[in-house]
Amino acid sequence: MTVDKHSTVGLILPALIALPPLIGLGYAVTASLGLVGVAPGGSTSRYLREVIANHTTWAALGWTLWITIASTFLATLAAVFLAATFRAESKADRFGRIVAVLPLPVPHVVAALSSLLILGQSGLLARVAHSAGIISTPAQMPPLVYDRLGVGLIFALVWKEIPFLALIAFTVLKNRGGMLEETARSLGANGIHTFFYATWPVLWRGMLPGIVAVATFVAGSYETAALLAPSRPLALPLLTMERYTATAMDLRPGAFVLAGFTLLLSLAAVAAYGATIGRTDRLQ
Amino acid sequence: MRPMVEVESLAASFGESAGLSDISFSVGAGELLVLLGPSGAGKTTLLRTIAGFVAATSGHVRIAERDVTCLPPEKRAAVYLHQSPVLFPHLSVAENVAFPLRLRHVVGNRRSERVAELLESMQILELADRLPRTLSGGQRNRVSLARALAASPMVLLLDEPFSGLDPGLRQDVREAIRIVQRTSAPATVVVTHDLDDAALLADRIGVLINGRLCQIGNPREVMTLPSSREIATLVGFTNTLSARADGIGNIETAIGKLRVCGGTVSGSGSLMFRTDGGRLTCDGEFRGRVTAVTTRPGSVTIRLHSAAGELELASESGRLPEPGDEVEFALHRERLVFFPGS
Amino acid sequence: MRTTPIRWQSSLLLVLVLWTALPISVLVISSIGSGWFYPHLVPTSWSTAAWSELVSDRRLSRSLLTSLWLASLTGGIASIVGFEIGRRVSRTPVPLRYFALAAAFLPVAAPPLALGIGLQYFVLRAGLGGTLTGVWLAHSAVAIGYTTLYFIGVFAVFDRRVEEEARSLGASPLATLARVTLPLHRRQLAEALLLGFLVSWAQVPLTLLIGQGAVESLATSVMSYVHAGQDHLASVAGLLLALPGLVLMGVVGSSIRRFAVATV
Amino acid sequence: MKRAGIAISSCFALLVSACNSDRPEIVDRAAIARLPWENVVRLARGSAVTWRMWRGDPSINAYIDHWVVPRLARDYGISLRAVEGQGPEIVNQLVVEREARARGVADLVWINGETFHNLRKAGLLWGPWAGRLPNAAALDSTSPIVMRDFEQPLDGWESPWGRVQFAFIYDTVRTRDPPHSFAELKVWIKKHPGRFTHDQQFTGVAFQTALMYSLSGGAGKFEGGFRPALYKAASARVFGWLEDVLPDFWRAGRDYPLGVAEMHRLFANNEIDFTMSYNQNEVVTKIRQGVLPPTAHALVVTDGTLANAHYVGIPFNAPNPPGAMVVANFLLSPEAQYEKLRAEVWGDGTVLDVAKLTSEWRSRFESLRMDSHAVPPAELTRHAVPEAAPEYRERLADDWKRLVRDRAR
Repeated sequence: MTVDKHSTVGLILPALIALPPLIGLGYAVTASLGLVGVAPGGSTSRYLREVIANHTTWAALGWTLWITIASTFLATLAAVFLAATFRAESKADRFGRIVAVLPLPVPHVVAALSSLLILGQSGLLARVAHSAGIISTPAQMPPLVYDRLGVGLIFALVWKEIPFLALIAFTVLKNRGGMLEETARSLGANGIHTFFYATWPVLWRGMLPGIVAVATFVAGSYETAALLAPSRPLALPLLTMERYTATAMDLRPGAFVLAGFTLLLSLAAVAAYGATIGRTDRLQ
Repeated sequence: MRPMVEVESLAASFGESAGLSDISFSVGAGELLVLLGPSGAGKTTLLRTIAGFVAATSGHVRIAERDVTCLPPEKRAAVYLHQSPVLFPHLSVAENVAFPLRLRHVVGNRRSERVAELLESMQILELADRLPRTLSGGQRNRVSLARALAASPMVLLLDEPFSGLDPGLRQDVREAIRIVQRTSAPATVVVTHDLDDAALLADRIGVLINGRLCQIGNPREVMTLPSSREIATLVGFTNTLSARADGIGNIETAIGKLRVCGGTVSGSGSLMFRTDGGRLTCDGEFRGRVTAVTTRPGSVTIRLHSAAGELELASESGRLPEPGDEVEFALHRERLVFFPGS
Repeated sequence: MRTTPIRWQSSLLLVLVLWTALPISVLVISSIGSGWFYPHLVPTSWSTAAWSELVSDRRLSRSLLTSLWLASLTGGIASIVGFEIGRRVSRTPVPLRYFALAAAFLPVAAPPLALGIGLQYFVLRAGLGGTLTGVWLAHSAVAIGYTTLYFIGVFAVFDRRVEEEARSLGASPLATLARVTLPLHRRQLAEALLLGFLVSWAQVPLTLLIGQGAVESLATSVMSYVHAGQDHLASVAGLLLALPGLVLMGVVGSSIRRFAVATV
Repeated sequence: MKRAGIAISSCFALLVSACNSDRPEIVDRAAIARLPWENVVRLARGSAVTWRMWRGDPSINAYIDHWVVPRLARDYGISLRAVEGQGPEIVNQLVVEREARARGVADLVWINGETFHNLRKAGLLWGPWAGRLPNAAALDSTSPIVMRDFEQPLDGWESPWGRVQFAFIYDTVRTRDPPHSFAELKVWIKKHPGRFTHDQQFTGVAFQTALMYSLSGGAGKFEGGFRPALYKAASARVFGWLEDVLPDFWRAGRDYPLGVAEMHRLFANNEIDFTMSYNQNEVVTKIRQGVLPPTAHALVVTDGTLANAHYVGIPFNAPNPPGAMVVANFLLSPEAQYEKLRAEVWGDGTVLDVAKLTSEWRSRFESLRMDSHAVPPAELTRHAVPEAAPEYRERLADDWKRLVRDRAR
């Protein structure tokens, strides 16, 4: 069972998995240059320029970036807090860890639906406010769904991201946390000091690949945006879909430009993931 | 004795470690060859090449006169055992031992009888239904050997079976290996660093340095007449004196002249001997000042400073000098070995 | 080693339980409450009409069956292919392993919507547009990325000496796989099956684009019910979607933790 | 290892072929147009028909899934399956399928004005076929609303299915005396800030089109095909009217509900006081389903309420045209049109001329009691206004997105 025979096969098979996204990217790029697709003329950068010149593109990108950063930041904060709180092996801690991880297998679309029912203008929160006398008509309720800030969307995304990041945080602390913290404690550091000088440095490096993975996933999530995002500015996935299903023929290639662009972003994420994995490996 | 395994001008490389070059030797059925050598000399690579886990770049490996160089491991009838015993965690001890029998389609109670027989021979019958993770180090070694026996191999390759074992356990493993020798007499090759294990077990010893088989012979030969300076240090020649030889047996050293039996090559070189190469006597022709006395289990060695530098001699008699005493000592001419060159 | 004092902990636990349970319980109430309009805090009347739709309305039960069928097939193929790739990659020299890791991460990182748009032309050319097979292939392309990452992690810590011993004892490569490598990884294969299942189970954009409306899964039906204003049916579909994950979490619970350890 | 690889790929190939076997092979398409009707029915017997339609309304879905499907199976052995797809998606889907030269998915598509215009322009429809349907004889051929789709002749490329009229829905409790014209509506909106809006899809554009007719002197001016100059002036008035009222719109006109379902949810949850529907009787079915509160009522503005018909077409690459034709014909049958008209089912107007039916069917149609919540038929027909050329609607929809929705505010 010599090594080289396997390395070639070990190389081809993973490459096969990367094929679909690469083919998709290839088609998106050629279509956005007009070489292929509905109205194949000579290669033209018209569609590319149109999308770049169009302010809705940048509004969509900016807004999706805001949602990704906000939700990932909040989820990371919560995950770290959970990891720091439910550290020990007592029954309560173990139960806390299980509950924190419970939403992991629940699909994103379910979280989005719940967020709609809770934070909608006439949702559960509005009714609680009503029965508490804070508001009398739904209009007085600040818009939390289809809203410019995307609060409902962030709530759903955070609800889904916390379990994943918390699980990673628990694992990192269980494997690598112990000794460092004990030494810090023995050197007289109190709770907070220990956290910042011993727990946190290990934690964020261990969580980094997970954070990159989650951010990538959230940026590309379509169903949550479809149920909760506002009509203006359109989230990037919604803008891509709107242009893809547009009847006006000259709008469609724009969808390929946006699709190609998001696929390139995911390539960058892979590079970032590679870098973080590389760094954490060197740490072990 | 009919050679069971023959290695003929074998060469192989494995990752960064030293490549083997032009190695030839053979081991007869029931014979046990011990491979000695510094770490990184390629001992494990040689073993894995015979076992089929490393591809030979040139040369041949023949087992029972059949050329197996290009055959996969399972077709070589050579069982390779890793350093620490590797058992199948999901199978019980009996199932582990039965594994090779199942592969050879030994079925029903013929198989269970054979398994019982093997466990019995290794005195581990009572462990039959235990899972590997519940066994102690010694028990795991015995199960591993019993399983190897079940494959009734023509060649048995043991990679450092004694490393990391306490003395009691080493004795246990040596005993188990002897049982294997007695029952199915495969040609066995054992890799080890430990001179005692080599001396106790080996029918013959081969010394491997930087991928080359420098010397092969019976234990006494290798232990007393090492064919090179490296082998000498390897087999325990710790004392070295720089000396000049006149070609007919007289050797000039910093601590005085002495004769050596048998002619030696003329020119400068180094005279080497073990701690038992000399002894303290009141009328010894050489003088030295004792610097340290160390007692090891089974032997006491005296470290003394002489004109030619630090020497270490074993002490037989009860009287032990104190550090700082001036003593005289004599060297046994037949236990000295001279190597020309720098 | 604790960083927050004990007395805070029980109240934090309560907050955590509420935070996790709230979204699921809202779905339960919405699925069995009828006429639940603003400002009623609790539905005016209760009815199992929405749940009886599961039986009467072919559309909901049909999308449930479609989802179950798609998810289990995806889980199956993803765990097998992931296992095989992970096993081979662990034998390649280390630098190649990073390449394999990146290649496997690509289908995971690529947003499914962009992937669907890029691949729709080819799926149609292959005559698989709007068919179950087309959607299954699209889901598998993504799921295999996840399971490969998982198995690369699993085999990185797998002690291959066991395989060498088996080969040396006379087992052929296939026998080694069947009698040693596979039995040792029964639990990981089950976890990979669950992983592949959940990737397909929760997928929406790929089903919409490749299925072209002709293939309606439980997840896409949640969206169409919401757009049709039928919140109670959407809640039933949502609960059905959440159920297997939560149940399996209980059954395979602890190993989900090991699953993350292997991938990180 | 090679053996395992072969085994996996062979079972994979088997799987692929198994899933594709349910598609009937394609009969020579042109020949079908000339076939006598019995042959068409014989060809369709036992086949599968995939109908791409808007699945956003539960009452329409119930009518199709629980009434039409079982009867088609019983009478013709056709297994009908409805799949999701609104106007724009239908066009896009057929464009993508033609581009990839792929086998079609849909056999029948539910379309109207704009979509019919786009499909015809891009040559994405199969036909002509509608003229040969036996039940087409009973069509209300004199009505411009039925026989002309947004002023486009049908020419047999699509077969009528139902008639609808645009209507507002309001809550009789919350709004004692609702506005009866666009002018009164403007005053009402200013008096009730945040309580009025429209959706971004078909029904929303219908509201804007009706507004355009009212502000530019009635629908009559827009007949006779699309005139860009008229459109420029008329649309400017519409956007002026909207800009003037927008601050008092729901969420000050910055956000808009996606479709009519979201409008109903906002209305039912007391967030807005008006919702709209392009089906004058929808208020009845929605009250029964509990989607709308019982106090809801339909309302028609005096300036004219858009009326149009909706149709079914057959895509150029439909795998099963005969099956689609038989389904279309069944949809025109008196019992199908009658069931569809019943307010508690769907309340969708019939495209048949009741006079041409047998006396028994005629009396059943006339005896159909109008639900108290809907607008009386007489008032409906008095204010009915046909839709003008599709370009008006398309341009209005695109310009509204660009000038109103996406404009930085």
